[in-house]
Amino acid sequence: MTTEDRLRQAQEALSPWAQEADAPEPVRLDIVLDRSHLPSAVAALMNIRWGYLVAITGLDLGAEAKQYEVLYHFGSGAALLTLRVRIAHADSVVPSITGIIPAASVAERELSEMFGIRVIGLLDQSRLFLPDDWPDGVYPLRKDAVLEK
Amino acid sequence: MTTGSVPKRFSIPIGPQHPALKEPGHFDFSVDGEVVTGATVRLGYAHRGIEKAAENQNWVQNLYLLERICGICSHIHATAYCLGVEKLADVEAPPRAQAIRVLIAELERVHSHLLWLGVTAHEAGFDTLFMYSWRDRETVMDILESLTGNRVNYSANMLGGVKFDVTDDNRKAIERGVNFLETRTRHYLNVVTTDQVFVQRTRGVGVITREQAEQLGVIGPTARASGVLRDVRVEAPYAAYRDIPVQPVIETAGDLEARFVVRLKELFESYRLIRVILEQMPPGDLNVRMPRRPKAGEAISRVEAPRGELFYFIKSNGADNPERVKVRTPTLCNMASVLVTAVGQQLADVPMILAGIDPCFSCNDRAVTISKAGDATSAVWSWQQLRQYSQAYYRRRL
Amino acid sequence: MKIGSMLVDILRSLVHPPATQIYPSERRPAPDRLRGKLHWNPAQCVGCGLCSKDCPADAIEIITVDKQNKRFVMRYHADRCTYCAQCVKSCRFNCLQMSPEDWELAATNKQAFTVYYGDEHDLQRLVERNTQPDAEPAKTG
Amino acid sequence: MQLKLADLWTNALDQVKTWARVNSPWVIHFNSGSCNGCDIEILATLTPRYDVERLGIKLQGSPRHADVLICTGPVTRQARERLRRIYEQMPEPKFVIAVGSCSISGGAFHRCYNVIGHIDEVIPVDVYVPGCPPRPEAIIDGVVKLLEKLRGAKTQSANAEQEGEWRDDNRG
Repeated sequence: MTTEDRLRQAQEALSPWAQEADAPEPVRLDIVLDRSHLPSAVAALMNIRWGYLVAITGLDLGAEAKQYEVLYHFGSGAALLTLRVRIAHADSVVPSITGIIPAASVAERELSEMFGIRVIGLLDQSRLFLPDDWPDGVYPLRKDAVLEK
Repeated sequence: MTTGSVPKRFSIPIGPQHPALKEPGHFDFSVDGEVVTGATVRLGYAHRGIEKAAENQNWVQNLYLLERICGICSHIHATAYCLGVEKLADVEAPPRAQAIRVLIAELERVHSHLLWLGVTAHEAGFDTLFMYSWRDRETVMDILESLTGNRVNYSANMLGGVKFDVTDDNRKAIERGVNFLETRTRHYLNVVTTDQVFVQRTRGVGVITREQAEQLGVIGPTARASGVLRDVRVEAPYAAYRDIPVQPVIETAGDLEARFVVRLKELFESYRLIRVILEQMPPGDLNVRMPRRPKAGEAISRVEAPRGELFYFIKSNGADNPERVKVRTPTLCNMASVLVTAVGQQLADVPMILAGIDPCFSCNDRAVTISKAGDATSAVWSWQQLRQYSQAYYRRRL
Repeated sequence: MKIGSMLVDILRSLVHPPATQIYPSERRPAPDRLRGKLHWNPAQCVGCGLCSKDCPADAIEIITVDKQNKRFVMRYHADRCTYCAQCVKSCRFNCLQMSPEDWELAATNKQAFTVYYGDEHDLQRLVERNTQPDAEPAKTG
Repeated sequence: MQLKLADLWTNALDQVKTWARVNSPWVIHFNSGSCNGCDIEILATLTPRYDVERLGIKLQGSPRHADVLICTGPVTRQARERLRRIYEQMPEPKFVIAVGSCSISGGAFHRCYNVIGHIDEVIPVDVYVPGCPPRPEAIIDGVVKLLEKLRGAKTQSANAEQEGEWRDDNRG
């Protein structure tokens, strides 16, 4: 199966939920979703056995946009699919996908620790790699984080 | 501890300073007798906050910061970053630079796999193999030092190319070294697959089945030992791999022995690649001019580190500093597999299983907790019974 | 299946010369490209400061002694340096070099790591300026 | 006369102690957040090419058995307490070698939020070995410099004095 076929297959599988689709590079496909559709979209991908979860990236879009963006990268061969979910600063909650991909728990815990995004349905919310004496409520990768040495 | 009743389960904490691994990590194994029933790990001792620091310095400085995420696979981190930034800036490094990048990446893979071979043999109590493999590893360290100017953290990359050329002297030294290492690697492959004492520690231990590997998202040599082809060099070639195809090495057993075999066989592939690159080294410049501020945009670059796929997501807003650099290291994907496969295994095998994925905490600086309750029945045994059981057990194992 | 497959190595090592280098008593020359301590040649420097700007560890400070006559002094921190040679590449006037000789830098105190490079006359002027109480502080950049 | 004999005896004992210490320093290694580069170079010094055991140096697993603590890496917030605890567990007299630029000054990591500083802000350091990472030879050079220092000084008291000094420094 060529890379184009794989991407087409993914696009078809995700078409019920895709709000926008974009191909920034020939091997890449970005699909914007609403967060409520995320678990069903991921389940659809897994049902057709499309690749594996490569990483989850969090982005802080800054004080003007007042939004976070969570990127779920899936890889299958050379094809790279990114599911993009935008959430407001004030309502920073995403559903967990650990019910579908258990290995995602690490990445989701990292996301919630670094950005303070609440992941609903994530069982283990304990501290991952920030120190034990790290102050509560400080999320280092937020753009407005005040970090003292 | 209460007297009168024997506690059902012991918890054995190990680390962060521990004699076996040279990196800090805290493990907690709950055991039932000698069988592991649960495993948790707390990392973060080496968490430095590199992703945030990268947002506060310029693109050139970041190259060296990111290179120092991991001292063992430093070059591949720098390569992933360079490829990403070059993509953002719409610049492509000249073919000769791409070839040199791949040459050093393969030399680094040789050094990393030999290092791993020694460390894992040491975990098994096979110090002879540890010492000999590290003696031979010095060959590739010498090559890297004379080629790049440093034994570790080569700083060979710069944005837009590489810093130095491969001279005829280098070429000869590399050829000599690779020939020597090839015969040694053949010998080590023979040792790890035939030495009875060693095979008993590896065959059938820590098995990750193909299904498990796919489900857990295992990558790199660990996945390839379980029959899952995940190799960026093969699937999505980058740099000079586009011109020099890589033959993937796959094993299906999924146990520790298969992981040894995969890594050692990969060494032969690396030697072949090194020879081909030296033969087909394209002429031309070593670097091109890079703008100091890449255009705004997002780039993803994936490369194959010695431990598996390395993933970089870089976002630029056209300023002096990057907007966001996300690094996903291979150990993060593989760590979950250790904690799952350790359950049900002998405690004595756990260090081997852990070392089997070639973990790198500096890379990782994240943590995983997976606990699974064991279902081993508990009973109070007399000393005699315990002795008989253990003797029978080890006879069964042999 | 066999036992002792590395026995041959061990026996062979008995007759081979040792692999060990007896370092402190015998010093093997380092490769030419080795990146040791940084050296600075003030003759060509125009004070653009690109070296200190690109340094990932803030190991280089260019101190302006006399802006008109382009007199500079460089303060180098060997303990911060990551020995990456980016400064050598960034410098367009080839003022910087990493010495393959100076790599045994271990010291028992940290003062030894701060090194001043520059013309003797400029260094003298810098010292004078720093000892005068009302002098403006040395500008870096 | 008796007093003098006792003095002689202590002097001789001191000399024997120094001799033993200089000829066989046992080391322990702790990584407090380093990139691994220095760690593998320290490991390389133990392997056949450099073989520091010929100098009587032995790598120990437990801090209780060690004379010299070799530290690598900047100190991360999470590792600070552990580093201090390992240092406290070592028996007197104890010595510390900081290996790598980032262990001396933070190096490339000086901008990272979780790096709270360098080794000598947490425990006193006797020898600094810069480099990123230093070559195994340079690490051996650092150890040799420490041994020279030991040979020259009456170790126990000198160490105590130095520690006092260090504490004063920190207060100021």
